[in-house]
Amino acid sequence: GQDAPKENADGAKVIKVGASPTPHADILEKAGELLKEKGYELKVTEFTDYVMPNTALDEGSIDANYFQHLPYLEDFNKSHNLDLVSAVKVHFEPLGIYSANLKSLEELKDGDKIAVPNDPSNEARALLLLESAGLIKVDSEKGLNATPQDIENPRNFQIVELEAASLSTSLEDVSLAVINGNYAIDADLNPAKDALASEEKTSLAADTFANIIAVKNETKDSDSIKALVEVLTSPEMKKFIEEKYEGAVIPVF
Amino acid sequence: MIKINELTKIYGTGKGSVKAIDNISLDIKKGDIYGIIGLSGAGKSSLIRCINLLEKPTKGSIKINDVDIVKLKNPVVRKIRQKIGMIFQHFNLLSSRTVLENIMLPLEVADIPKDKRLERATELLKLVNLEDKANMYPSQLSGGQKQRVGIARAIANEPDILLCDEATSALDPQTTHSILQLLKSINEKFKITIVLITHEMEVIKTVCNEVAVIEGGHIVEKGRVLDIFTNPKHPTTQTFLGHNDKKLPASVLKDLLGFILSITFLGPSAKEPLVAILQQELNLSPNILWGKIETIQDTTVGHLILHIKGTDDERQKASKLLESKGVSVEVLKHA
Amino acid sequence: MIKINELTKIYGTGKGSVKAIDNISLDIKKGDIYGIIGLSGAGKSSLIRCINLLEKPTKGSIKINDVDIVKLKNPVVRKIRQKIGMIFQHFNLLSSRTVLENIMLPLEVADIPKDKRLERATELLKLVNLEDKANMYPSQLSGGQKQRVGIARAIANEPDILLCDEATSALDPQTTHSILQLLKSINEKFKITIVLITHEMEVIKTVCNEVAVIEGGHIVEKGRVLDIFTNPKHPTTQTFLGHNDKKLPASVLKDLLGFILSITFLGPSAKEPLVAILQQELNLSPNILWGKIETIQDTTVGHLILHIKGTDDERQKASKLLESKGVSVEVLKHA
Amino acid sequence: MLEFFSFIPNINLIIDGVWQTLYMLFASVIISHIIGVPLGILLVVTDEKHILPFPAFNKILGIIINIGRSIPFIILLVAIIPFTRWLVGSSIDTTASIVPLTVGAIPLVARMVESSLKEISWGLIEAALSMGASPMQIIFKVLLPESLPSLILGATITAVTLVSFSAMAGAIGGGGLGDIAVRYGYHRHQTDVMWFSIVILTVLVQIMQVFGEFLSQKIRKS
Amino acid sequence: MLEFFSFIPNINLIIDGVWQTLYMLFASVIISHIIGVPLGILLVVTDEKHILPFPAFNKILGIIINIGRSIPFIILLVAIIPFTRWLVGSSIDTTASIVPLTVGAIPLVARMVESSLKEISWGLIEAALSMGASPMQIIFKVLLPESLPSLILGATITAVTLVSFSAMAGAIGGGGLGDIAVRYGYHRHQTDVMWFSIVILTVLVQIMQVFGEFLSQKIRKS
Ligand SMILES: Nc1ncnc2c1ncn2[C@@H]1O[C@H](COP(=O)(O)OP(=O)(O)OP(=O)(O)O)[C@@H](O)[C@H]1O
Ligand SMILES: Nc1ncnc2c1ncn2[C@@H]1O[C@H](COP(=O)(O)OP(=O)(O)OP(=O)(O)O)[C@@H](O)[C@H]1O
Ligand SMILES: [Mg+2]
Ligand SMILES: [Mg+2]
Repeated sequence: GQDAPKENADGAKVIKVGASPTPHADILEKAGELLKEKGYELKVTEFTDYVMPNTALDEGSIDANYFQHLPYLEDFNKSHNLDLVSAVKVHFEPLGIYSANLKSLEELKDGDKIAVPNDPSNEARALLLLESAGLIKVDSEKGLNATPQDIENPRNFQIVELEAASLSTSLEDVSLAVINGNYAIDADLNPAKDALASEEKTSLAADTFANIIAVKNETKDSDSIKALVEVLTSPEMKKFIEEKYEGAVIPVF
Repeated sequence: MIKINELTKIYGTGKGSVKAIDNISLDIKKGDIYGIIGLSGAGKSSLIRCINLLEKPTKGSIKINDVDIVKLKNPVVRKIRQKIGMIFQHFNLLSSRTVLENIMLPLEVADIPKDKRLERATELLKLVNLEDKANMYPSQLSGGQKQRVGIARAIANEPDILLCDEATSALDPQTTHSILQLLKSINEKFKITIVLITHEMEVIKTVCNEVAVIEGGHIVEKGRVLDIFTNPKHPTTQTFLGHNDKKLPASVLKDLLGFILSITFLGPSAKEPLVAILQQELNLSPNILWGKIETIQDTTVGHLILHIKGTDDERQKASKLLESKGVSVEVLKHA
Repeated sequence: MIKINELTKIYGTGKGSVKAIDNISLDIKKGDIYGIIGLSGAGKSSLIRCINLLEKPTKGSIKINDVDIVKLKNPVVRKIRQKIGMIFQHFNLLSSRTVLENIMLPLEVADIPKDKRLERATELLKLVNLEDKANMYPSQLSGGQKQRVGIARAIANEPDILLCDEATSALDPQTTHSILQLLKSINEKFKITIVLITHEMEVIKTVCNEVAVIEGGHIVEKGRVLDIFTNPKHPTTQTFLGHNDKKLPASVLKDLLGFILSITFLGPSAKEPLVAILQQELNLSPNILWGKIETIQDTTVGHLILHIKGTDDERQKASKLLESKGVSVEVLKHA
Repeated sequence: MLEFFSFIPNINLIIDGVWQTLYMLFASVIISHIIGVPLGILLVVTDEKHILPFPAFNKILGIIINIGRSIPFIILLVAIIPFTRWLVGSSIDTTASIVPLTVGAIPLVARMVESSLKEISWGLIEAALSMGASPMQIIFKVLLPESLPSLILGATITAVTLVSFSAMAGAIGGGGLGDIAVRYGYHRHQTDVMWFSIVILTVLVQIMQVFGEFLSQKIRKS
Repeated sequence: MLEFFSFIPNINLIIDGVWQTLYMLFASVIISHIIGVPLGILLVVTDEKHILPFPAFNKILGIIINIGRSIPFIILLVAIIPFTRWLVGSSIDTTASIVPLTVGAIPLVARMVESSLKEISWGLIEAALSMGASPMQIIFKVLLPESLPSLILGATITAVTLVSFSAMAGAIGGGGLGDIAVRYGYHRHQTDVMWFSIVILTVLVQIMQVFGEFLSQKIRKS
């Protein structure tokens, strides 16, 4: 049953969404409360992987997913020959450059270690942020597919690729780390104060890298997706996100 | 029944190889109880293990009922093996099965129905006197009890051929005796052929009708048990049978005047009062220094070493008299 | 040396428990070669395994040189064990070590320096006739060869006590003989005490000076070998020694007129020409139906079954004559 | 009852996790053994010197098993998605994650079985051969029963290893305690949930271990 | 030489990966055995019925090992970061990832060793006991040499299992072929990189397996 959402025992229509654990699943949990009032039950499946949610969406195991930004989705569509589309842009997690030892980027020495997230949806962004801070140069052809293989690195920084969630724990072992806002909070860093540099909240980046609700092209106009979108972009949600994440996660609606 | 022809078995290759069997030919007839004796390491186990192909011969043929089993394909070999029981030198009981279940294994292999299996195994347990251990595991048995389980297992499927590798070595004389009687009776009743390795000459004497002596992978002597035991030709056989053992202890030989004869007699002459005859006819008083009169294969066989106080002349007379009665005489000491 | 007092060993608990040793007391003196015989499952292995505490006694004490080892702490037990060699019924050789290395193991355990170890092990290999197998692994040996390695290993560290659980059961008579001579010579040279389980009466006769007969966990008879062998009291011992075996085959007994005597003589009377005397003094012509004259512990012992054609009167005279010579007489058949 | 545990964070989450873990483990341990044990047996018996020599097959089987052992679990997870979907109708959720867990465990089981069977004394196999037993009979009457205590210890090791694999099943929404520990502890830094999950996992592992050892001991007769 | 392989994507990346994998495996297999083998031995010998009975210690050790086996690897990775940093001065990179790999493998090694040692015939231990051998002597002269063929097969299984664990070490920058296969191949859809890495991994596993089996066979004398 790919089209009509199934109903649960109470007669409520079920919407199944796949998401990364944080902040996505946490945001959806709040949205679930709001959707209940509309007669929907939101079932969240958490994925710790970046391929499965799209695969599962395409095969119809879930109705929507929430973990990626649009460039990643488009690339995925191309390489897997799928037709997934964005239903709405929900939030943006500004990446920040943090350091345990340095007070500013000027203190950085040649050959120092810089840690970046190793997942495809964050790594290129992190490299681009480092580029905008003037530390490296990213091969423009690679763009959002860039990896440390595709950079000019005149100061011979050692680029260390770590899982996004372990970046904050390993901060002491590197000179700089590029960390997602939400993970930074968890590690008692304040994105507003502690970041040596970060993606601008209003920049193009915020628009480009906003995390989206992805759905199948043919279901994007269904009632349940519409309801989901409506709830996620409601004022209550905006308030919730702003209060909970204190600027580490920014609503973009 | 079993015709072994120019069999050779070599373990390993190259420098470290051991020729355990060297060009052995052997003919075992249906219903024989064939004894194999030899020094430790002579190749007895290797030979017997070739007969059911547990060891692949390096050369030669083994014909059972005129079929060369060395050339047979596996499924056929399996059918043949079901009718060859084997008692192993080291028992090889399954530790995961009880005594009863171990005995039932060959019956399961041969697809005997369950109730028959149980019946037969219980019967065999009684035969080897282990009813009370039916539900114990091998690790809870004494050495001899394990061996008896191995024996029961080997004869469970009423084999046509039974291979015994020191089947009674861990058994006391009484148990050995009852097992041998058992083997003999199934041999007579079902005409099964038994090949039997043993170190106990008593065993050969009691049950075998043929015997082969192996040394260094060769057969050095073979033939009917009575012939071999009364008249061993090869030095190894002689030592085996203790014929060179008749050296008497110094304490006994001390101060012996006169001459010493070793006499061997069998069958009819055993019924004559030889010592008394010497007294009667030559007025000699023989003293028996060592003696053994026994029954091999239902024939009485005697060996005596006689010490006689007398002259060389009397010795010659005595020898002649004894030989005239069909007794063979050897002079161990002249007067 | 070894004083076993009211020893009991029970395997398992509750319903399935087996009382393998039941209140056994035994006194083994320094320099003894103490034989233990008994039916399969009698408790022999259990008893011998208690002596070096491989089996923890359920009750009772075992004093070695007046120290109750049952109560000792582990490190002390270890020191004592280093001086107790053991030959196992199932060899228990380490498969990862060559023959030579297996023999060196107890020397390593006792921290003997390397060159001494090698020297001693090589020497022992020669004694058990396995020089050519020094660098082979146990899996490449025949049964008897394994047993010989086990024997060499047990005596490697020059123990004060040697426990042998069927040490020669897998050996041919010749090898057995040479091993027994070896045991006897180290017993004499180093005054070591040997406890020896065996099923072969020959072994007891050749080397033991004391013997105990076990049945169902009890000692039913014990004493000097010569006494027990010439005059066994308990029925089990008698069957063991074949004293009840003298039933003669029907083929021999057929048509025998006259009477049959079973006579036993030892020591001095063995030097007298008994049969000749019967002829001489009573004019009887005895025929030897079964006979065995052997040397136990350097004493000549004879058993003869005599068939004499004569009257009951003559029988009585013959018995009297023989008894006057110190011979014990039993009448198997009256005239 | 549940109220008593209410001091514990997200008690319902964890109760679900326990069931998911048990379900995944139970199913994958059983199925992987149903397939892995025969493969392990084949690995042993088709050896040149064993009862069913077939060296070419033996080599190829060994290589296939090695390939199975070489593929990182997460890749396996995804690579077999079409198969998973065909088999259970979906590629996500607890039931779906049983498929990759099982596939991943099969080569491990095969190797564990191989190592157990190789310890059986050859004399016992010879005894069966001498009775004319077929390879099948030897497998079922000698190899398996004689190595059972060791096989059970091996299965215990495999089962516990699957506990840690199952934590990775989170990648496809498998759930279970390991996944909960990872998502809450590692991703959300909620260490209380994490440690509580791990404690329960430990209890589970402990039970499996004690049970496995007990069983192995119980049937070991030598 | 390298030119020859230039058709292969990111050849330098993969060459680095090979070295990283070899380095991680080599170090973690060796260190985890240095610690895990003694633990496995202790697990066996301190059993009630063994040569150094100490049941309380035995139980506690078993529980500790079970805890080690219960913690999902990714959590272990992060949980022991302070320890890793103290030990090797950093919590990231290939060297650092050896620490969690080793810690994760130790309990597995202990269980594998336990299962091998339990297969030794008690008669052999009795033979050594009868010579007055101390527990240490029994361990080094009987238990270890007699179980060596089985221990080596077990070590091979452990090593191959570490290959799949090492793929997860990517989380802390461990690198290696598994991580490359996952991040480049799988996450970034460079299937050529993925399959090429897996092929090399398979070759590696195959070499380890063949070598392990060869060694085990070679020293097995029974
Ligand atoms: N571990 C055990 N568990 C239970 N019963 C046992 C165990 N070991 C031995 N027994 C039993 O104890 C009795 C005595 O065994 P033991 O091994 O001492 O006999 P044995 O005299 O050496 O016999 P054999 O001459 O056959 O070797 C036997 O009935 C045997 O079944
Ligand atoms: N697997 C093997 N590898 C190498 N040599 C072997 C192997 N098996 C047996 N041998 C050797 O072959 C010879 C004959 O061994 P076999 O077992 O046939 O002797 P046996 O006559 O049965 O001796 P025993 O009476 O001691 O059992 C011995 O020298 C032995 O060392
Ligand atoms: Mg033999
Ligand atoms: Mg015994």
